[in-house]
Amino acid sequence: MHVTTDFGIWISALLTLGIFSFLYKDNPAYKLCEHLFVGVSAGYYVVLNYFSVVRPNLLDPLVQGDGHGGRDFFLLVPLVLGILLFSRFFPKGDWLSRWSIALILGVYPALRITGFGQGDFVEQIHGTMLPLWVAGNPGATIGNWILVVGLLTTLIFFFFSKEHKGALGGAARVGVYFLMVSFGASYGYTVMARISLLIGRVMFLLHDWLGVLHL
Amino acid sequence: MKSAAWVLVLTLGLLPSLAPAFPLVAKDTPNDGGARISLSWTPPPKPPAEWIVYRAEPGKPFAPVDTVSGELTAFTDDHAVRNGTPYQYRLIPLPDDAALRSDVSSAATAQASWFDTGKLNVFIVTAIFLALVLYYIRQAERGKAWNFRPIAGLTAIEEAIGRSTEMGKGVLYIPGVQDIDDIQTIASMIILGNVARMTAKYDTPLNVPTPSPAVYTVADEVVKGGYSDVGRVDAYRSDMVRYITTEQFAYVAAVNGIMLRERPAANLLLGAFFAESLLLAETGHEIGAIQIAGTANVHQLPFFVVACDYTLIGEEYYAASAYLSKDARLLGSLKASDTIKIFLVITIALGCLLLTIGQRGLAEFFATQ
Amino acid sequence: MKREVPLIISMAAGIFVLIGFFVPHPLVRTGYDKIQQWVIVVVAFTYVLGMANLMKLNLDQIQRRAKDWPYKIALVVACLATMAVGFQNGSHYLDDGTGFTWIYNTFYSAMSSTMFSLLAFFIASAAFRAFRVRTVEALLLAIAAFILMLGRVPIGSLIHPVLPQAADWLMEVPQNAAKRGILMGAALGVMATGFRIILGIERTYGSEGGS
Amino acid sequence: MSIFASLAKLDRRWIFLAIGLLVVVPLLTGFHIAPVRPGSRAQGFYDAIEKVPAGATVLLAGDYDPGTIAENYPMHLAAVRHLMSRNVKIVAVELYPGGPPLADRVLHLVGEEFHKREGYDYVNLGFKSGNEAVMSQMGSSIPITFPADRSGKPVGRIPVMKGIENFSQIALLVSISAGYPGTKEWVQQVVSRYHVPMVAGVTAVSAPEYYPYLQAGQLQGLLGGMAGAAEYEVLVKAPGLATRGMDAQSLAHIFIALMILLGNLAALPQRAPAGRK
Repeated sequence: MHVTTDFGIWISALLTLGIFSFLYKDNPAYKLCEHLFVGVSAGYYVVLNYFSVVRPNLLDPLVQGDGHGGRDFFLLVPLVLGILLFSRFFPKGDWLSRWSIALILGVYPALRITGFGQGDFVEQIHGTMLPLWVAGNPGATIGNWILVVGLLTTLIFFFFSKEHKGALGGAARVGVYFLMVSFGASYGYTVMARISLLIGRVMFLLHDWLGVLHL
Repeated sequence: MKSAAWVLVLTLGLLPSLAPAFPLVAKDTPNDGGARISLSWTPPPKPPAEWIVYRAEPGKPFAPVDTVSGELTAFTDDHAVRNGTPYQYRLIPLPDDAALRSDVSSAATAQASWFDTGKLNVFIVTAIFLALVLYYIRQAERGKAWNFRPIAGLTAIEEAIGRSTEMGKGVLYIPGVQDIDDIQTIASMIILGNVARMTAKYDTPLNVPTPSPAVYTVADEVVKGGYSDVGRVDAYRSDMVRYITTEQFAYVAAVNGIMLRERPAANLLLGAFFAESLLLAETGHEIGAIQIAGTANVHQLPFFVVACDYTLIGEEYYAASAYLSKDARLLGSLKASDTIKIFLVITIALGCLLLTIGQRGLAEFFATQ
Repeated sequence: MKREVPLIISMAAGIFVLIGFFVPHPLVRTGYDKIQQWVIVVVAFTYVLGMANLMKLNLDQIQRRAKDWPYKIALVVACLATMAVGFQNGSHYLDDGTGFTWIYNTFYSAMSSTMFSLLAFFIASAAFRAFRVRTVEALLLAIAAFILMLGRVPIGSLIHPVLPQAADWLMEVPQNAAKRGILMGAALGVMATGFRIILGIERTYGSEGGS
Repeated sequence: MSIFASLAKLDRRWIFLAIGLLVVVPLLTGFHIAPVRPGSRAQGFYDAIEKVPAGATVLLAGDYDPGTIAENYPMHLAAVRHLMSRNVKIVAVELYPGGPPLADRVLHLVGEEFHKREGYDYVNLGFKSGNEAVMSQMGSSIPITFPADRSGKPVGRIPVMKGIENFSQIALLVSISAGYPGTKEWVQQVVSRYHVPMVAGVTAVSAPEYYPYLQAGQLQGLLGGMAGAAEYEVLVKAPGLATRGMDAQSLAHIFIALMILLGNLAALPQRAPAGRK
């Protein structure tokens, strides 16, 4: 056992325990950690965005140019829009911040329409078009059938303009079963994820802090 | 190496080809913004270590533009290619070997495309769907109504509120943890309006803890509106909707506290939920409330399905808000999605059948890679 | 001005980006590229806005001596100190040994990873207290969850060699089918909503109704 | 019956204690259950990196923050180790604000191990705000989107960035992802559009959502959570943090499965005939 003498690790460990204390019950130590976390991350985001975006992508090309003498004066547009965002602190100028938000509200839906359309729709149609008979490979044949039937019945379950009765109802029922299996898979994977995060934290406490675990 | 290249430059145009060469194909690179030419070739059986790519424009000698690995069979030239100028190319092996030189390609001219034909399938599918959305929204605005199937979780809401009334207990409505700009939160506000009308009618206490000041403002308006819609403004109280905090876990702790203290008979968890879903559903289950949940966050659905009495799954949740709001935009979009799904089911089934009998055409149409 | 300008900005930006996907011609692409470069910068400003909002909210609460106000002081001080150290460090703020990196490791990293590890405890308790197999659906869910939980970790092959294979098959075939159904349905929803926003027929609470 | 009844009233803090012990004890005692066996999707991840020729450049997106360090960091580390051992050049970017220091740590750690030089063999371009817009803009120009590396050095003066214009020069996209923006957005904005092959190492929570991408060929390989990372560590023959955690992970899974069973048994007595659906 070799407990660390690193001041930073001691603080980290105490913060870790402070947050874990929430498991016993909500208490001041947890509340303090929570507030510190929010404060530090907000400050961190600002510094990071200044040095990673505002300076290289806005101020440098605007002030110094791109190294070949050319300054990109078009960048005045995002500079102004960026500053306008803060107009919401002034009741009368509030509406100006909508100009900046409007740019964001235009660009992202457009990127998503093509992104989802291509990656999550057209390409998925392609992926589901499978031969329903694979010669000499019954496993693949059955797999393809299940995949195709599973997808079609799931889509039918999400079909709203007709009541789920008769054949349609039967298909929707099968769709629900597929959905449940997929939720079970997600449940299993979520359990896995959460446990892993705890393992990571325990490794920190035992290895970095207390020095009782040798990795 | 450099001097060798220079010798080549000088001699290339002058020396006749001595050995049978292999063909080199040069073409404008399709579907790009111009300024690029694609070369392709079938290499000789024993390719050299490297190829030097030579290029010539009209009236000028060949000059090297790049050196590429001998294993390659294609190359895209983007070294200061000008649109509209015809270029000819030739590959010279390194080390030079007259037997391995390529033919001089025919001239190729780079140009910018106005449409990326590789994206045609995406364009067609997107355009059809978006046209359907517009069409059905227009129809809905003109008062066209469609029949939609009942959603069990939605019908159960009224039942749950009725039971709360019988038991003399309240209804807790949790609108998720996202801010008002999230579509799921907006959908939740629509449902909340209807819930408020019901609790007003039955005179059941309603409690709505909100995760952000903006959600608080909207939720309060919506609830007040619901109570006045059924003529029960007198029953509306300003503390029905409360702002708790924006911090995820602090919000959960507070809401769990409310559940344990006030023991509502019905818990409605409708909105965008993340890791807190299981914490809320667990406490709700613990106090024996009827729980109806709905979210489009798929990864949280398993926790709702096992701990709640009814769960609105993904699209069902959005559909619910469309049903309730009778909003033409939402109804129209829902109908458009349904219509495209019919096409989809037919197309996929057809594609599979065609593939099974060896026809690849339809499947390949949908390939994007 | 108040209503029309934002609508025009959204529509113009949206349509440019949408068309830019299909049209590689420089006449379209130049504008498309510029718009994307701008939005990257504007989004960076929203982080600063977030910080400013947080400061305002918390300073108000401190002033009003609202509930838990002493904690808000800690929050404000933490935020200001982090920024002060970061700007003091300059462009090498993230190098090893700087004060900013120390804050990142000691505070940000430690607390952020611990917050989510709490969920391991909660998921265990929820498994016991709120996982009820009352219907066929829940039974299917439970069976799939069991196969996955046991089949995806080394102990699975010890219990039975078929378990890992069953877990793999379950992931590849039935769960894949349903996930794809959800994926495609969600894609339709995103596309329809996006289209309504760009065309200005979506009422957004955040920008109009709410404030 | 009485056992079940008292079980139903169990204070959940006992369960908290149990799960805590189940994680701590196997780690402390070095208790070992069974070896890690790589699955087909981890193999796909491995094979895709094996296919990248030496000297080529990969884009390494480290889109996670300390919140999921236990899952993502081991796979990030193993992937960089694999890439550097094959003398592949690495251009790293992070679209999660919390990401850059973690990518730095991984690159420096492994870089020293394989005697790689920053700027010549690898570079960390750091964070950029804007999510999908950044990905999409990189398709037009990486140097315009990332004019400088994470400490402000212009990309024009970074040797490893020479000739890197857009995705055409990228042999493989390796996405280590915790959520949004991440693997899903890279697939949507980059893979189908620019035909870049891609592999992903993701948190277990999000992994099931990516199986449709695998089957459709948009992803060549997938590491799901710490278990996926452990499988990959075995493949690159460098067992590390993830492999070490698998015994505790196994025990905890068994415990949760037992909890579900017990919970339902405990609920049996109260299972009223009026079973609501």
